[in-house]
Amino acid sequence: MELLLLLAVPITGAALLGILGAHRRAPELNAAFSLATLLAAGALAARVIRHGDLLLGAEQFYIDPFNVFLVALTAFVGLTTALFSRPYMRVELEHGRVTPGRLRLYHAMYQLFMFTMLLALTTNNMGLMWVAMEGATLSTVLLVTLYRTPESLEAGWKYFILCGVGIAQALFGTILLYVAAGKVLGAQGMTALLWTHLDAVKSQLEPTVLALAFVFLLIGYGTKVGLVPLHSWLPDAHAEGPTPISAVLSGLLLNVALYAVVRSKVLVEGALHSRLPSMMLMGFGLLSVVLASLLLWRQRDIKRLFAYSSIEHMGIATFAFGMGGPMANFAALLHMTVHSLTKSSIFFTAGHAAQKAGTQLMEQIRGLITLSPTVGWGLMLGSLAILGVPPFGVFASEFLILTTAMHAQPWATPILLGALAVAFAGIFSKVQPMVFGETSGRRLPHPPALLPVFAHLAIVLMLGLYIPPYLAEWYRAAAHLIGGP
Amino acid sequence: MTHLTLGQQLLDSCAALLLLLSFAMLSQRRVVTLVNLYAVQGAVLTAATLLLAWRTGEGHLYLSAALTLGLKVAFLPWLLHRLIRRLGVYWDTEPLLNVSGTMLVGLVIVVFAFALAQPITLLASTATRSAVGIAVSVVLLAFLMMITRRKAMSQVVGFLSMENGVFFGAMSASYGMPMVVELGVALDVLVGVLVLGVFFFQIRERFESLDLHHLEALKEHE
Amino acid sequence: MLLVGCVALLLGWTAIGLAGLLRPRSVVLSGRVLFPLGALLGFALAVLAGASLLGGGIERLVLPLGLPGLPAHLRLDPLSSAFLVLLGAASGGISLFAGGYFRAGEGAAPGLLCLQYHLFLASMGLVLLADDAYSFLVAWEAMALSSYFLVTTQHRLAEIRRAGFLYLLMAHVGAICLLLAFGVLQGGSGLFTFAAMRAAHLSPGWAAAAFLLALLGFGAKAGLVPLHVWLPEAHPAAPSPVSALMSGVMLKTAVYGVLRVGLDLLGHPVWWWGLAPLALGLLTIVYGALFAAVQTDMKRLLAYSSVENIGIAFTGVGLTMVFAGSGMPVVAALALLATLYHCLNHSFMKSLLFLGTGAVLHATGERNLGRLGGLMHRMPWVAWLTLVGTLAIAGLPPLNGFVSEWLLLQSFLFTDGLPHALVNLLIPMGAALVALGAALAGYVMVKFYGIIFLGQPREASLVHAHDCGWLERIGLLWLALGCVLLGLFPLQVIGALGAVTAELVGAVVPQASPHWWLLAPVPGRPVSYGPVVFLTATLAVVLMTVLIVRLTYRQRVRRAPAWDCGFGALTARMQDTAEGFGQPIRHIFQPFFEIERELPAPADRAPRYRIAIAERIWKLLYEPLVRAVERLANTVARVQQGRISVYLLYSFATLLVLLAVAMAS
Amino acid sequence: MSAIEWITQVLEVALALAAAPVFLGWLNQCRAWLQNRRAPSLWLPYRNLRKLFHKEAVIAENASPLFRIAPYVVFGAMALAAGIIPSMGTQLPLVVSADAIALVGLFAAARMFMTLAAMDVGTAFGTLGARREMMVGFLAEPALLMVIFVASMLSSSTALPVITRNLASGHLGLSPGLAFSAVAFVLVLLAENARIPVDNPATHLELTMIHEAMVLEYSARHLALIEWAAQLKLFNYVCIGFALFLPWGVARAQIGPLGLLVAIPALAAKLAAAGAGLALIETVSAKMRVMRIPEFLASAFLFAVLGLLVHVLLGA
Repeated sequence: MELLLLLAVPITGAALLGILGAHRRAPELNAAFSLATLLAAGALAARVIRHGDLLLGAEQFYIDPFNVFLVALTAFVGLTTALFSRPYMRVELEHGRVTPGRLRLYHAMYQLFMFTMLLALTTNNMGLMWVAMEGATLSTVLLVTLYRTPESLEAGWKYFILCGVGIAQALFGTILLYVAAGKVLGAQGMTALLWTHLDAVKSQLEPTVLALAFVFLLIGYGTKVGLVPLHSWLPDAHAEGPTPISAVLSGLLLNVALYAVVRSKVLVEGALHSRLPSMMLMGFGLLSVVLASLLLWRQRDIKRLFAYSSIEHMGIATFAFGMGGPMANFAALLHMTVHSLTKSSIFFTAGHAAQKAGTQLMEQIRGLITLSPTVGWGLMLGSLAILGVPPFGVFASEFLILTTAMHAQPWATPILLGALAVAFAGIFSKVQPMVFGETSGRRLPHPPALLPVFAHLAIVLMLGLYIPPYLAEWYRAAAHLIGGP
Repeated sequence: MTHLTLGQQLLDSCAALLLLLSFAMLSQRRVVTLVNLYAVQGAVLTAATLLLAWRTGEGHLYLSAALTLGLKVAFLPWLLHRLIRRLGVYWDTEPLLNVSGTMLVGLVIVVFAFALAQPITLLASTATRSAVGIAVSVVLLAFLMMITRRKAMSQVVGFLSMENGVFFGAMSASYGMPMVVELGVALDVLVGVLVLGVFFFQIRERFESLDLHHLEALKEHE
Repeated sequence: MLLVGCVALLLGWTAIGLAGLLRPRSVVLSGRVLFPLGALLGFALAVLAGASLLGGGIERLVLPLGLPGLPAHLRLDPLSSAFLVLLGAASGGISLFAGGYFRAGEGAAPGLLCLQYHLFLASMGLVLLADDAYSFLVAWEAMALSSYFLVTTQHRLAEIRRAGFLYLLMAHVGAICLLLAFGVLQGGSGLFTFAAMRAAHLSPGWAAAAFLLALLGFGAKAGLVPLHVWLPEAHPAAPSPVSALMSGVMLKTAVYGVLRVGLDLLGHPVWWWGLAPLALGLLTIVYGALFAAVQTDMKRLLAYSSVENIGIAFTGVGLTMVFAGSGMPVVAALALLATLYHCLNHSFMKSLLFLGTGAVLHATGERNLGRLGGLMHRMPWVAWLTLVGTLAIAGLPPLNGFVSEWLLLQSFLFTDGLPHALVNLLIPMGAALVALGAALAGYVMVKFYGIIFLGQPREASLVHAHDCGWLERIGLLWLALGCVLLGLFPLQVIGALGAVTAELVGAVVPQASPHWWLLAPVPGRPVSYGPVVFLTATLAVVLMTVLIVRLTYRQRVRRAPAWDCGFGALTARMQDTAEGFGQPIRHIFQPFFEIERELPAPADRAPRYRIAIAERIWKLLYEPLVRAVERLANTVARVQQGRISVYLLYSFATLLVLLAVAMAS
Repeated sequence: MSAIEWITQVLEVALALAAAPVFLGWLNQCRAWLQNRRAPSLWLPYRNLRKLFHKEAVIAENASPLFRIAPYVVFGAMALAAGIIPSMGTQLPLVVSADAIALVGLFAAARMFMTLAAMDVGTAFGTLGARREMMVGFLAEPALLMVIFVASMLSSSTALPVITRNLASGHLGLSPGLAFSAVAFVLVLLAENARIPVDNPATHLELTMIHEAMVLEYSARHLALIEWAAQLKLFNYVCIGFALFLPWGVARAQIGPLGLLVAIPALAAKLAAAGAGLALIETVSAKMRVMRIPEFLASAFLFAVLGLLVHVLLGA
């Protein structure tokens, strides 16, 4: 019931907003649908907490601690982003950057995007997951090009082609998985793609085929995670679309993609009896962290800067999943959560800052703290949080990851240390002048929605100081599911 | 080596035909021809699916074949042709790597693909063992084609051809995917092409051309 | 019980800070109510911690905060008590001063400053109480963060933003090093409490790695050369009470950290670990003193002097570890005492000096020594109280600075008993460097005091300078009193610190003399120092001289214009400038400095002389580092070159490579 | 502590106060002889002091109280130092409270007050002198400390009487480390007491003067105190030299009137010799440029450190 609601609400919303999306009250409607989704997600989470794992819809849907927390997170950030986009998109409309028609597209696609992500998270069918992931790309590609600027078109094209090609590899990987499973499970048809069944027999699956399948899946979903060197579309797409979309792309879609990678890893590692997938994840993770933190130094566009920071943080999480084990998995899950909350809140403030300055170029954004103290403090605290400064939650996860790495993979720690230092210098040297100093900017016709920003930061702060026991249990259960050495 | 039945022989020739078509696409510079080749590829795929359906008696494969026929032989080529006419893009410019070079690389890739397919082939339950290698080849060759082309349209055809390869892989290795998934995949491809159509118009409206070199502004390196 | 009290006081600080937000623009609320209240809490903390120190017991507390499975562990043991006393006592004086110092209309709102300031205090307290890696690091970075915001109060100035950035960057890099150090210390147990780390058995290699990482992390915070570069930028940038707090208290938390890791968590140190802090400490002493001597900005001068003093503390830490590792616990205890004592002293005297410069800055708006002078007449309170700090930090008996240097030199005397031939040859050289540093400190302080307070005003506007308010005076008075008392009653202080040495090196320095006024800490050696007697004797002799001269002398004193060898009209421009006063040092130690001179030509109509001194370390270490990263970033940027074909090629190549790897394995 | 010890203590200070000017007079006399000049009276320093004490004091208008306090502090410090150095006996009550390091600290305190007072009026010469004085100080002070350190290591104590007693007992002989230290000490002595080749107390040339530049603004009783303090300082330094390198004759252990009877003539003899020696050094060497002083002192520091090294290498 909850699951049905969870999936039905956004798709109904998409349909309805497809018609009414240009209405004066459409932003509120959008937020209302997101709220309903969140309520459904909350109910589902409550049910999972009470009754444990759920298998629903003829085994097509499977809810366990791993995905239900992502579902809740997705619905929550979906709501806050919808709240943020309310004044933001109105300002864009008044500045003439979007037309009512495009606003309709935006609202409809926003809900559709939510639907695809929730579907990808909740489905038990690896094939269906692939379909949903591709759907997520398709629903957002036109949002990236919403402004129709040359840059946004270019970004959209790259997004579409690179993710499309990537995801095609994932399909091939899924097929290989199916082939391998068909041999064991015997049955033609449905069960051979169901994750629960695959998980049950994973140790009997043919290792070589699974290794190949994993490579295809990793390339496919890894492209969407933005793992270096498959990341090339990410900074473009995240920077050129409307800010709410940047927020959900960075905050949510990357998580969902990483979720898919991790699900695949669990299966494959179970079959392989070797650390190959782990090594690959660690390699990708490190490469992403290093490359992204170096590229942070060259950024001039505020959203592009934080897009690279997303690559870096996905790299850290991927590295942690690669290390495996209860502690690292726990930390990686925590990292996904706090990154998603922090990064979306940063995009909110960055969006407002860019609107105020009339540009996304950082050198022209100055003195936010004087112009609008809340936006300034939001950006400052958000950036510090994402840089892993305690007492914010990102620090908690990085603490666990680095200390675990120091024992489990000591060779990687100097690299991480260097990269984190470089990233800190890269981001903070650019954020500080934007927040401090003499100001330049204008007042906006609509007051910015900063509740989402501070709500996110408050949660991140809380997670740094205190993780509620049920949440910790949740993470632990999920970390146990993912397994590792 | 056991004696091959007629069905197997036919299937193998279908596979060989697919590979041949892939190479043809790799070398082809005329966009219209490229789309036609894609349509032919779709047709061969349909034939192969039908053959499999007939041999195994799997009902849902007929549906698959119908879907392939409708989508890949009829609708998509029609749509692409329409786009080509509307947008006026008939020729691709000189590819980034010359044809003979591309072919040579393609050859190496085919060898690699066959090596790769070895373990999968051992596992494949069907009688179409060599086909898996060809499916992998088709995917990788389409990839190569996308890399070497400069026009958005050719890249799209490459993308679609890659999807064909994946589909053929599914078919040859395990008689296709479950129906839900297959429908979903088809839907995605359809929506994807529609989105692309919209995209083309946006790009052309902005740049008055579909040449990809307009889309190289976002970068880190000056 | 005491621990609960301490935690309550830290929470009290936090509450005071938050109360500042009630009326953020109100100077009366923040300045006259909240800051003095914070000072009271500071004194209370000092009393509580002092009681714990004298009791010598250990208290533990676990709070349900932090990571799951790792609640916040707190622990009050002699070591943390000693540093808490330092924090409470020094911050009390500073807070009183700050109450009068922060005014409306200068940068950030007073209420916001009040919040940041008290959070800074509370986080420093938490650093000292934390008993697990996570809460330690959280407190550690909260400390850096709150002080960062305090440093950038005047964020409209580009140099202050730069200082803030540099500060936070170094702090963060240091924190990551610490994080890794704790990662090693946990020894794979996954337990991050300090108790678990004490119990963990590390292989020698890993233990050394942990210590070096910790040294790097704490050294970055302390300002150990070459990680000190942020310090002379950040300290002058901050408002003076904050500079005082950073220099006087925050730097000491780094010493605390090294002691905690090196002597407590790692258990028994290997003797050669001590060589690293020893060598770096000695280098830092000389380096800091030399650069202090050539500064022209009074707060920068003090900042470099802090670098020097941190060097002394780290030298002490190094000696302690060398002795402790060589099985000489009593001598190790002596060196440790010197370290702790020096930390305590420095927190008083450097706070006093920074606050003095704050008062000068407020009265004149000038930080540049070249535009000050003669303030003794206009600000007698500040001038005389600062004189106490000046003499103390120059290491003159019978003030406090001398006591710790005396103890340190005494422990150096034992180095020839070390069982390692080469080390035993080299370490006594360290004593020479310590002596050189102490002498240079005298040079620096004469320059500092003489140019600011003595002579004639170098600018006309200085005539309008006014003395500081009563709250500020109380704050200064307290700190000056601390300098005197710490100098006069070392025995009592050392007695209280005995619990710390017992905890860390397992020995107490015996008191060889039965007298309360005589410090005779060196076992088996007839060495003693009695500051009270010393002072009494000095005073007696001086008073007697005055008396005799007064009695015999009949002539009156006449005031006249300065003679100056009869050169006639004397102007303030004829006095030595800060640059001039630093000239001998510049000349003698030329290779140390990066000097940029602008000399006037002989025919110049408006001759101008300008000299800028920079640290070579920028050119030698940091700039190449930054350039290397930039070059690397540029190289890497080629990857992202805009063409979709190339991007596809990346994916393709990655796919092929991974497939090959998967097949091969 | 017996009364006799206290008497010795007071006697030491009194003797130093009395003998310091005459020692300077003696030095000047020797120098004059060596330079073929007619020597001034041995008592000239006394007459000078007396003259100064009876003049009217003129103080600059903008001088602060620090300016007036400084002479007393400096004089007091030097007088106290005379009480710490075992020039006649080693059983000094005050010494328990102040060892050699404190002695160096005391000298530093005097120097610091002197330089601060010199900067107080704000004249060009005052600050110039202060700067040069500190330059000499920061190099000479560690050298002196190192010299003392070597001796301290030999006797495992930084208390001067202990060192003297130890050395005087003779069982150590002349350690090679001490030889280096002695050289260093002589250099330090010359520099610290404004003697040629570092400074020339007889001239007022702005290019070279150090000590004189600092005291230009002083007159009458203040100047008298400062001059007297300077003479005391020289006396003290020479006595430190005796304590460290020529400890013979100093009354050791159970001190009695008899001990003093030996000690005083011994001291007088040593002083006479030292005065002559210093005069010789001053005669044969020339005043050097100010900027050469650091090199001179650096070599002193180096000698001292070398002494330490030699001691550790050979002595331990």
